[in-house]
Amino acid sequence: MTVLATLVPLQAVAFGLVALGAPLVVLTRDPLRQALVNGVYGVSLVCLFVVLEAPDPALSMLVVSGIAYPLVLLAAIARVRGEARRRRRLGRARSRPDRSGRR
Amino acid sequence: MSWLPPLLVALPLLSAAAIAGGQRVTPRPLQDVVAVAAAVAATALSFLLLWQVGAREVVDWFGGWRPRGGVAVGVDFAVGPLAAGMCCAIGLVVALALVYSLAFLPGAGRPFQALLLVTLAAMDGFAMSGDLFNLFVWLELAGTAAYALTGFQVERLGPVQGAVNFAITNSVGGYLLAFGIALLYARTGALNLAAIGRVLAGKPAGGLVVAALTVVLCGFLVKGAVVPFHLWAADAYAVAPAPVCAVFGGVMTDIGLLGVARLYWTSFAGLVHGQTLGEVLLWLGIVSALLGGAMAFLQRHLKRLLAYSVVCHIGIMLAGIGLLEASALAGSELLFLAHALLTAGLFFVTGVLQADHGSVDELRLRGRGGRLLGLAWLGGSLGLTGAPYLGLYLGHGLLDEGASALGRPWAPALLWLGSALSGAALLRAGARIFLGWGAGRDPLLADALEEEPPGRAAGRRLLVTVAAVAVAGGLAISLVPGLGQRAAYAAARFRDRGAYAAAVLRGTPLRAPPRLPVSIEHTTLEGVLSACGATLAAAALALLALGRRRLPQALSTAAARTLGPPVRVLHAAHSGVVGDYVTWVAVGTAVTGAAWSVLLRGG
Amino acid sequence: MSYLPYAVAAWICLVGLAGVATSRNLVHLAVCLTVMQSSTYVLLLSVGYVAGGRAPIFKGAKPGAKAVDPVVQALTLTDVVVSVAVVALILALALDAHRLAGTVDPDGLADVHG
Amino acid sequence: MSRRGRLALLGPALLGLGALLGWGVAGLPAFGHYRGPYGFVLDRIVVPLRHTTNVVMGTTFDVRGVDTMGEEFILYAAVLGVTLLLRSGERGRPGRQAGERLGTDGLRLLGVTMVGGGVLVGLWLAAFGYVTPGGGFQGGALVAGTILLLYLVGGRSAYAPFLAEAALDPLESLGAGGYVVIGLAALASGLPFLTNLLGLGTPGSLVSGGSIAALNWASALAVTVALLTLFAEFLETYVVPLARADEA
Repeated sequence: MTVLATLVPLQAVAFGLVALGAPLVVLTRDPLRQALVNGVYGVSLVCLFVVLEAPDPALSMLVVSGIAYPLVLLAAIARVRGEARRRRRLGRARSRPDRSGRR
Repeated sequence: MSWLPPLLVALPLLSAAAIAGGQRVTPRPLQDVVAVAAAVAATALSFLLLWQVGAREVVDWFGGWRPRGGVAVGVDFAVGPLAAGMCCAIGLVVALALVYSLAFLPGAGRPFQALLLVTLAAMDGFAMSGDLFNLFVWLELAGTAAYALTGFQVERLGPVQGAVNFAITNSVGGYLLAFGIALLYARTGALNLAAIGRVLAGKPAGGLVVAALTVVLCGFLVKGAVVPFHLWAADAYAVAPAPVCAVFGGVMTDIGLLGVARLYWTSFAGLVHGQTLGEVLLWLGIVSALLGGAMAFLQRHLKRLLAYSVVCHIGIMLAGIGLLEASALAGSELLFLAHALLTAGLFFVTGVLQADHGSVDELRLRGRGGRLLGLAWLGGSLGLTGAPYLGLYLGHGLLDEGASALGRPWAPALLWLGSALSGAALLRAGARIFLGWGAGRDPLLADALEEEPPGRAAGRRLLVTVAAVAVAGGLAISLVPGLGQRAAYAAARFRDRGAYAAAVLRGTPLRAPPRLPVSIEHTTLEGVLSACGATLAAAALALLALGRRRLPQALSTAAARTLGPPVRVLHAAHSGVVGDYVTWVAVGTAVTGAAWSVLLRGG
Repeated sequence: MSYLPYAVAAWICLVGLAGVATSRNLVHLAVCLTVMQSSTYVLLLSVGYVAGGRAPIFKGAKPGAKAVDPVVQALTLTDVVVSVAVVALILALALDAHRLAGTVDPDGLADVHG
Repeated sequence: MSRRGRLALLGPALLGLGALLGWGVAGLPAFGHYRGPYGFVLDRIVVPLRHTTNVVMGTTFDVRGVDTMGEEFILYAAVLGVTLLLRSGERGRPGRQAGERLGTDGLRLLGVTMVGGGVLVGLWLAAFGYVTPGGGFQGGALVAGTILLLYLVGGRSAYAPFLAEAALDPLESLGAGGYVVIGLAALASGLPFLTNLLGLGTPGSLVSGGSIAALNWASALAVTVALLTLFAEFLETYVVPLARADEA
């Protein structure tokens, strides 16, 4: 049995996209941009699941990467930035020892 | 069918849902009663189950999905005496922790109690499950609850990274496990442990099986805090509240070991050269025991000290499993029971110290402990060292017998050394805190930590009572008449792969069990001598650490010069940085995988 | 070449692991964990695939029709939910750490060790 | 360990691990050649025995129903945990303030329409889960996500009713606890835990699968409320204070 008989081109493309997407997500070091790239990676996983005849996991992945991840990630990122801003302001007002500065 | 195994899981889960769901409508005392009652009931049911499994393997298929045509379709709980015994200890420790937290964490709120009950259910489910993916589900459930329990009090100033490191390292371990499950499923077409074992039996281990069992077992070892996968442990225990530490150190870390033992004896033991798996486990255990003991000796933060003592004893138990011998496995089982209660008790004592003085720092607490508390600490320390006829003694004794039967008397000697090291750390801390011995400074020990404000002393009597009960229970394990023989029988059942598979897949009843005597297990003279030796060594080391100043100047400088560099290396390796921990997980997995790929192929 | 799907799964696992080990930001690290976990979905669904098989949904089909493995899909569903739970918890812990230490860099959080 | 030291250790470790995994997957059956038997047995027996045409859901909620019970509680524990973590950190912060609204009326209208549609699609996904693709988790997550849209289009005041903790906590417990209760009902009638008790119905219709429908709805409820609580915790405790900090 040859390769292409078992791995149809559509599946090969989907696998290729996922294989490329993973390092892209990891290498995007800025969290906000990474959240977006991760969304795209999620969509590529959804496509892969569809061509693997797995509609239930595909739907599941769709709601997770389309709703759940972005919401918690964006809220967390917004919070981190807001806190950092407030800390900078406070830091100027009264110089508090910052425990992060040790290393 | 028995209604007990599913109830052990369903009851705490349902109580957790009721407590968290009704937190706005039901009065506080009622909630407390429900939480404690659920844990006590789960414990009582575990003892009932222990009695029920005396003569048979209790196999329960969820939804009534029994095997069809030899294929295990559903998910099963298959319980023997070893698993039931573990459930008893798990229930007992969680119940004690819940009672303790009534006074210790009065403001923690209902989510705390609900999460502890969820942890209880997850650990019981893990101990009983006979399905590989189901094991993963319970492990993740226990983990999810545990991450939150570790982190929720971090605002009281502590090493903030502890909870984060714990969650991340354990998640990585869990995903390795999941990857391995997929590989094993592809190889065997089954998720039931007995069915997997049947497919693999008598076959040589190819690359697929080697890779699969490596990532699966390493996943469990991460949860079990075995060197080099142990780095998260001290960080997590340092931030978690004392009753949570008692549950983690007493029982939750150990279920990782149960996973290793369960997988080996149901699924991998039949592989050609399968017994070489034990070789690596034995050495991982020995290294954990020695490194854990040494690290414990270098701590001044009591919770971190106890965390490394847990790593040390986990190593000893793993070595008992890795010897792949009936008596040694029985030894590990008894070690687990005694260690669970003693470690929980010592964490409870630490909690009282923290409530009284707002500190868990050995040096800062010097000379400040009370007498009853000191007695509990002394008992716990001696029990964990394995002093004759106390605590871990009987477990050590059985393990020694197993090792000598295999012609490996050097293994227990190394394990005793680890035990003595961590015992010395405990005795030194006890002498400094409760007797005021030694100096108030010690450059050998790790950094100081920030202090917390002293807590409230209300309900202190309850806290001390719970601590004393746990320590007393743990000390008594070596003296319970008939326990040694029953542990040996349980171990023999646990190792009988054929009987387990027949009971699970075909419902074949077991052979009638032998009549077991009710007497205190006889131990050899060698056992008594080793225990005395370890206890004396621990005491001597503790005294040496406390009275270093009195030694001749030349001697102590020489000692400092030789010990200094390795101590610095040890401190530096436990860096507190999660990236390092994950790196060590990768290194450990790659190295054990390499070892197994040589050994399992008969190399 | 018919091992390409499995190789992709192993590759994603390693990439995710490398990301976790080298991350400088806990939010970024949480996403790397989900990438690592996605390797298990890819592996599970790949090993359960049957060439020419249909999805294991038999509405309007004969029950004997050739279909892919439903077990791996059920396992994947559970796995996906686990990942949401873990990400939410790690982000919450990361925010707590940030509130206390003022940084989300795991290398900068370590104020106690040894 | 320095970062360079870590990388020096990580590189070889990943190479070794990659070699191990590569060696492992090379031993797998070729892609597309799943050999069974577990999956094939289920493909054959679930429809006749349970009348659920979606075998995956039949597996999730019946054959391996206990895994899903664990899964519900993983989500439940995560929500409890996030609540515990984030609320303990927020003690002593000033109270919440009324929210701000988004964009134009047209945008809001579009949003409200989408909310209605989303909730309907979500309920449909959940309802037909054991007949066609979908199920409690997917449907519940979609419903939760679209209710959240109200936060964006209607401001906090429109979303607030869905955030009342007094309502959310019992509902979520009802979902997760309901799953256990359905399992216990079987135990109480002398059958194994989680045995399918109700009538099996006609294959391919909503009236099929017996207890699966009940478990499916319990899980949909648990997931919807869990995700709503999760989002609420993250948004309430984090986004709102941020907006205030920006104004200052």
